[in-house]
Amino acid sequence: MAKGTVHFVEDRCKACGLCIEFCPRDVLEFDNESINILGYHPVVLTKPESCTGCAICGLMCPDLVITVEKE
Amino acid sequence: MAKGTVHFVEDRCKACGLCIEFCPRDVLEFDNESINILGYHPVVLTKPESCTGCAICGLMCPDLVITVEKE
Amino acid sequence: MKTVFQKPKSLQDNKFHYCPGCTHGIIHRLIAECLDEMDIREKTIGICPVGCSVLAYDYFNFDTLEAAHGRAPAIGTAIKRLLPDRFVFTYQGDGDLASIGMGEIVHASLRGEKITTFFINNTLYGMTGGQMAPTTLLGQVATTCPYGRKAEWEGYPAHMAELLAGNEGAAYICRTAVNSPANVMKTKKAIKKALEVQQRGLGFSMVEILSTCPTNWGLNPVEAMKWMEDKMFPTYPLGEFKCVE
Amino acid sequence: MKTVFQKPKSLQDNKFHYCPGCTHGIIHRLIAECLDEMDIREKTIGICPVGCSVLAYDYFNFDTLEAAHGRAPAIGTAIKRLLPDRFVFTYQGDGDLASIGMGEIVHASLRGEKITTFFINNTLYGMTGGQMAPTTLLGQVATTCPYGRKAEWEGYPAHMAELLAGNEGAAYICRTAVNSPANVMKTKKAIKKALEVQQRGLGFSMVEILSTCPTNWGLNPVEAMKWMEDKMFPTYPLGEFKCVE
Amino acid sequence: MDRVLMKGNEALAEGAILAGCRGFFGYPITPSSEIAEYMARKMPTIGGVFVQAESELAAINMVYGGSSAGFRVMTASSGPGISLKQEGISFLSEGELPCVVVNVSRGGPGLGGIQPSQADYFQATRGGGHGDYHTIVVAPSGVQEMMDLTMQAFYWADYHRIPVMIMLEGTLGNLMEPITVREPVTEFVDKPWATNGCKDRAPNVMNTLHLDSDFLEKRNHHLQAKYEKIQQECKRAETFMIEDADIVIVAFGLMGRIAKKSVSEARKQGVKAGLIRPITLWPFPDDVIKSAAQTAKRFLSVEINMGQMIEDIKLAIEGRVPVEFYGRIGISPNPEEISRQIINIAAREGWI
Amino acid sequence: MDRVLMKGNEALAEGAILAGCRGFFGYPITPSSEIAEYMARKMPTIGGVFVQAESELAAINMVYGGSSAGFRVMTASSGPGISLKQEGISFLSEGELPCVVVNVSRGGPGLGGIQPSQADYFQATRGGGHGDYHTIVVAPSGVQEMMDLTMQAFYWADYHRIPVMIMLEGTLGNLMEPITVREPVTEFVDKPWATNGCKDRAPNVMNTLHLDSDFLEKRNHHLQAKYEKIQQECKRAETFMIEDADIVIVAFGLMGRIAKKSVSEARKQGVKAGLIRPITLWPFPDDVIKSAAQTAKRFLSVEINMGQMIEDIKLAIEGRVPVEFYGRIGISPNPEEISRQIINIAAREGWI
Amino acid sequence: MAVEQQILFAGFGGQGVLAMGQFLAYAAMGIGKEVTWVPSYGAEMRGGTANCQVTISDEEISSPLTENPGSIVVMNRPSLDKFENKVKSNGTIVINSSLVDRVPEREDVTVYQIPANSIAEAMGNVRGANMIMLGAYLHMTGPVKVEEALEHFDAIFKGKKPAVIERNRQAFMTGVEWARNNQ
Amino acid sequence: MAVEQQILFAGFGGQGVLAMGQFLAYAAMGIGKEVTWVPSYGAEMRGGTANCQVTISDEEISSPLTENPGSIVVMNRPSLDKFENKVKSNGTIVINSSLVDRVPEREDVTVYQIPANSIAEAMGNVRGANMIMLGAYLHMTGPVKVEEALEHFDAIFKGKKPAVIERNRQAFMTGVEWARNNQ
Ligand SMILES: Cc1ncc(C[n+]2csc(CCOP(=O)(O)OP(=O)(O)O)c2C)c(N)n1
Ligand SMILES: Cc1ncc(C[n+]2csc(CCOP(=O)(O)OP(=O)(O)O)c2C)c(N)n1
Ligand code: SF4
Ligand code: SF4
Ligand code: SF4
Ligand code: SF4
Ligand code: SF4
Ligand code: SF4
Ligand SMILES: [Mg+2]
Ligand SMILES: [Mg+2]
Repeated sequence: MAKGTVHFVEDRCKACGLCIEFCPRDVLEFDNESINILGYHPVVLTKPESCTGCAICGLMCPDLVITVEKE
Repeated sequence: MAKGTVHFVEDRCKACGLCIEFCPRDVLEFDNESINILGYHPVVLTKPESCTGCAICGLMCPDLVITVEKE
Repeated sequence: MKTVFQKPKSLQDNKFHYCPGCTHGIIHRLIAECLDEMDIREKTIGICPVGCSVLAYDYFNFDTLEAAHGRAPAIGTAIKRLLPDRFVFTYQGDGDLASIGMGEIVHASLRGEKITTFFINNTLYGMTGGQMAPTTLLGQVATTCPYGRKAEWEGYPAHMAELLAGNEGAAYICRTAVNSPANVMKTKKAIKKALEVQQRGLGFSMVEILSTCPTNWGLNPVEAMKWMEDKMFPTYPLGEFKCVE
Repeated sequence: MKTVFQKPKSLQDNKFHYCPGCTHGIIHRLIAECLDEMDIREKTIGICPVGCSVLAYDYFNFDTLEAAHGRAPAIGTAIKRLLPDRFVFTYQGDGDLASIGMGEIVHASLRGEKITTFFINNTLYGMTGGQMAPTTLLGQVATTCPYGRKAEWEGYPAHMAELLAGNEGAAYICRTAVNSPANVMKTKKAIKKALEVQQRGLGFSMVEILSTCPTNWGLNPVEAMKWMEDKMFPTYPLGEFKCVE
Repeated sequence: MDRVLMKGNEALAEGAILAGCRGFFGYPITPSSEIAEYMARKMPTIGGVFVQAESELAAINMVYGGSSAGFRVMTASSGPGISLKQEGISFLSEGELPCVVVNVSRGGPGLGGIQPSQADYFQATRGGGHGDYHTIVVAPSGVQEMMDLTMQAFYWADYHRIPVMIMLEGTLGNLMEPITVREPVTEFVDKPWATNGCKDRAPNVMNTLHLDSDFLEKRNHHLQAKYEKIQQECKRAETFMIEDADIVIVAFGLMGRIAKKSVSEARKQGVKAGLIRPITLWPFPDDVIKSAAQTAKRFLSVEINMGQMIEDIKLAIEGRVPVEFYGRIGISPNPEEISRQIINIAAREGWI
Repeated sequence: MDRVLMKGNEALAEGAILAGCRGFFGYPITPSSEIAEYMARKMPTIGGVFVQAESELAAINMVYGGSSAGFRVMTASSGPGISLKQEGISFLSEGELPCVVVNVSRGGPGLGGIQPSQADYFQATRGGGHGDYHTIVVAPSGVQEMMDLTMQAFYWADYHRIPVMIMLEGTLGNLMEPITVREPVTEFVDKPWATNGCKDRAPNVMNTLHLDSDFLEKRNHHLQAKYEKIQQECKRAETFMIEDADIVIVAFGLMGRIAKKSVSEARKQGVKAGLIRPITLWPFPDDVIKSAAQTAKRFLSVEINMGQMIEDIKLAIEGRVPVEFYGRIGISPNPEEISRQIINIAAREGWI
Repeated sequence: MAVEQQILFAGFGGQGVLAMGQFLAYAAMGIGKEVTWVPSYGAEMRGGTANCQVTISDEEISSPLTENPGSIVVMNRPSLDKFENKVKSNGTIVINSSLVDRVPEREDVTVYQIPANSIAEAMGNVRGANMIMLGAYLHMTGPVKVEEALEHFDAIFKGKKPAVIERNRQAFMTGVEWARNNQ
Repeated sequence: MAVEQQILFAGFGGQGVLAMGQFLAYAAMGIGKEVTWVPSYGAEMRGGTANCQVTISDEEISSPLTENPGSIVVMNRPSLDKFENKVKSNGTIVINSSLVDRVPEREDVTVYQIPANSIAEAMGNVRGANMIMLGAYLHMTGPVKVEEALEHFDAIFKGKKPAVIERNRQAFMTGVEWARNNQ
């Protein structure tokens, strides 16, 4: 299985949850600990080892928060 | 064959010729002798005996010049 | 002898201002005959367009309004909604309905307004002197397409009956012509049917009627009838496009 | 590691003002990606509507105009005619395109203007606070149909893709959605195809894109995606309605 | 009567319903949409008609139809939408069709913004449409007036057979304050001219086409005579402390009300200030202005625009007293801002 | 130069082409349609674009697009059609988009008639659309001016980034007289702001939405400053025998030219009459009026409407001299009619 | 003030009345005069009456309109009825006597009667009545001489087919001829 | 002149700032005062800041707007930054200290700090921060007394579900309670 990773422009995340919903590997979650500049709990990658770099999160993110890298 | 006749409000006739064109009995013609108030040669019934009262002339007259009677 | 053909009551006794052989006159009469036969003259409100038939209020013998160019369906909408037991029709040319009034007619049909539209398609703007209309045929010359209408430049003819028939709110959509006695009779039937659709509250109804403009076509009235058949019928086939029962 | 997904060049680096989960953002990105891939950013002129995407000029990274409500196709017509080698697109909501702008879009398609329209159908007026649009579903509640849209009162939903596909000037007409990764990919393909149709000068092209408005639907963004599939798809089937080759 | 806390836009809509308005035709636009939304909720419950038109053009023409059918009808819009209605308003004027058109103004020109504005004064008072016509224009300054002037507007519309425009800043539409809700109107003007079916009478025609120039001229003289009558009868203004005023502020709408406070403030500071608040913008209350000009030393027109009503003030004053202008755009000036302005003038002129 | 017999409307259209107009977008309406028809014939032969728009709204928005793309563009209409363009004109004004809008006026209000009219004066000079804006308005009085002022209009439009309206009575559009055809314009103002593709530069944006009130206010001040500059630079008027005039006629357009004959006639009868013919209606040549008011005893505004320009005259004169009005509707008064009017006034005032 | 002549042509729409005025305007320009031509439309859109005014002068023309033309050329009865009283004292009325079944009542004007339609029918060019009228009118009293007008004939009809120009010239000359013989 | 109080409520859109002002307006009307409530929208269409001004008086209110309110109730930091300097001398600033991480710099005003969000989270009603704030504010310095406001509570929420009214009342009372204990 391919290996990938995702980066977030944290302060742009509006916590819509679409990336979480559509990630096939269930590796994303809201970070309930932090609040970003917009007042939301931004998304973080919780299981970096499982991310395949499929880019579906980026595809579904309406706010260009996510950059995806792949090996 | 049914017998009919037609009456014209002569001064309304614009000599468009549609009644003449569509009369199945060819009994209508322009009256080249007279000029009506609008400056046209109005239509007249030339062969009253052949008119069947089919009312096609009336149907096709755009200017409500014609009244048709039938026996 | 008994009178088998005469002026209907729903028309006033005024001379039409139309050019010789212009079939606006035939269509006025057919509408009036239908209203007489349905005995609804006193319950009818007609909305006249801006176009050669702008003076139709001088001819119809019932309540009428003169609309701003293209807006008759909006006016009709309000009247019918406020007076649902009246008969409301719009009488519109192709410039009026298919060009400036496109939004209003599409929306009246989408909303299923219980009004009837008589759409007089003579392929150009008669009143203003023969400019191109959305319905001008490809190749046809008009003052604003002096080199003949080319799809590349001026686009394609609008098929209003087909276009509106696709809208769910449209209950009856039909295209007829007034180029022959048979077609005039068919047009009358369609007019009657459209008004009955309104009476039964089924939705929006429209009869598109192919009509002549001898003056701006540069033809005499008899030639114009032939031209309609030869040139217009291929682009604008006659028939019912929608008939909700 | 190589970057497989990032912001396209045809977008500026500005935060969108859209509500959380609003799919206007996805669509902006898809358009930008296609322009990047076709390498036509510098030859593109985008026309933004009045609607939630009124500020799209702050996001697109190429020449843009802000149109009066509904008039983008008229503006696009002039630009494309005067600059035939440029790419011109309009980006329009359902209020903008299907209500006030009905005349302009129908005529742009009739004339076969070689422009591309991205039509964002979210079933209501997002920007002004959730009023009914011509595309509001039957039964759906909006602030101006507070009792739910009834065909009897508010008429039937407008099917713009179907309506325009009937016009000869329309070369490519397609309806897609952005409710799932697969549909987002399909939407991107359709956008690309529409731009290629423009490139080849085939005529008018439009992609109707079903989009969410979580805010005015009163749903969270994930629910909104489901609602689109459950409620909108039956009324607005996806697919290509016209594809001239 | 019990007082009810109401928003301006709601009070206006409710006032229309109380006045017997049974047809509302509108197209949403901020900051006017609340009026349509109110009507969408209410009309179906009282047997009235609400139609969301496909455009402002369709809406104003629905008003044309509804009014011609004999009903009290209304539309509401703002800025660009009001511009789109200009053809229709010209038609309604010549058709002498009573109706009420609401302009909840926003900042312009162009798409502008949704901020409070009075920049449509010229459009409203000079007729933004083609031809010689006027509509009555009223400018409420508070929520009670939103209701009361709306009811008055419907009366004037029917009585004079004229479109009446209600013009207000967006802020006033959103303003809440307690008001007394009025009794529904029960007496209406007859409309024998209505095109509602010609049973038992000759057909009625609603027409604005006059190809004969003599007749066109006659029609225009007829309209003009009506406009003169209205100018006799309908001018309205509120005045405040103008009797001994050195400086008279002229301001309308919510702006006028705000300026009242500025006048009080200026008085406290020893400046003899006064206020004229035109309630009708057309006909413009030039009589009040004229008579104030006999004693005042200076006028100050305060508007949320670049200076429009000032022309009417000048036309009324005919050069007898200088008229100055203070204007903001996209914002209602605060009372403090205006009183500063008044005091500055007073200081400059050596009155204090 | 050879003289050519030309119709006013044709001279205007040809003038536009000579000025480099390469886009015409219009919708037919009497009495303006000839301009569109001329363009439909000519544009394809010179690589220009003619589009018969589906409506006046579409046409003015095509003008918006074409102008924003950097081209000299034009539209023409009349009465109801001009009203429909008001939203677009407001947008063009705020977008500072150069263009020419022709109003071949007809009688109103409503559908009115196709007779000559000047009843759209207020609409043209006060902005019939929403918001604070002005367009330059020029009023030619003969066929040569139809060509020349059209060329001037295109220049001003580009130079000041402003829509320019050409307003004329229908009669003038149909008037034929010999004129000298001008040379084509070869120098053009740069348009770095054009939205024509961002190759080798940052993207351009053509926008009129300003949600931030501070910025909206700034924009309005910017426009206002421009309008003041134009008022400095662009006022134009023809004067005729005003130096010693007791009575000064003010009339514009073909009407102004007709009035010239009336003035000559009145002089023959011993009345010291003079004429001011405003060539620009906005900016209004108030300077000429003001200075004439220092010597004249009376002004007479002659208009084909119910009295509109008279307000501008009064605003210029500020009450120093009485201003009277003579107006007709739907007809250009004959010179004899006006000279009778002048002589009556002179007799009444005891000058003869 | 320079000599200024104002002529009104009036008739039914379709009688070529506007063209008569334009012809005269072209001819006047051809001989270096200042000239204006201005049509006026009746209330009706079609049918109805049509008329135009031509002003010819040696100097700049201020008003192309007048209430009282020096001459009127009337092609039908309603035009005579409408304009007879407008003609200036000592002016001229030229009448198409084929369609006008009365003579003017005015005694202070010169009247010419030309049976234009009869002549036209006789020469087999029914649509040529206006050119016949014009030829006769110019010969009898016109502000432009026949020879001068003929010099500019081709220019006036520029763009028209040669056959059309020829037909018009013949009609025009027939009018001139008739006037020569009947004056 | 009668005593006129002007209060500005400000915060993020979504914090229920407009509702706070409306509540106060209803309550003030309930006790027979003249009152106006006027919202002001920021440049942004959504998100952004929201604020409203309430004016309460014994007499007719001329201006519902003011540059210098007597009190401000600020629900977030940007609002404090924006309005701190606008408050009248000797005025009052009421701060939602949960979201405002600084104290006012002004020395000529009375400051109240209420950790409204923390209290709300503690009581398990995160959306109740505005009512908590209002309760505390009224208790401490409000132009309408808590008891008077409570009398009109049902009227103010007319049309809302009983559960909603109850939830609001609880939050309001929690705010009052907190103020009692912390003053
Ligand atoms: C707003 C507006 N635009 C344009 C016109 C000018 N106008 C009058 S009739 C007409 C077109 C008429 O054509 P059509 O509707 O086809 O009717 P027809 O004369 O052919 O019967 C136009 C453009 C107008 N009166 N109003
Ligand atoms: C002429 C005019 N009418 C109305 C408006 C107000 N308005 C702004 S956006 C909008 C509708 C937007 O809805 P839609 O096009 O569906 O876009 P969305 O916000 O849903 O993306 C309206 C009616 C306007 N700005 N101009
Ligand atoms: S790249 Fe794929 S697997 Fe990785 S987080 Fe995004 S959606 Fe999940
Ligand atoms: S899709 Fe984007 S905005 Fe939405 S939660 Fe994920 S990262 Fe945040
Ligand atoms: S009734 Fe029939 S037969 Fe008689 S004239 Fe008419 S068409 Fe001919
Ligand atoms: S159809 Fe009518 S108008 Fe035409 S020629 Fe016959 S009678 Fe005359
Ligand atoms: S112009 Fe054409 S449509 Fe109009 S009346 Fe004449 S023939 Fe009929
Ligand atoms: S209102 Fe709807 S369409 Fe507009 S940004 Fe919010 S979610 Fe998107
Ligand atoms: Mg037509
Ligand atoms: Mg939408």
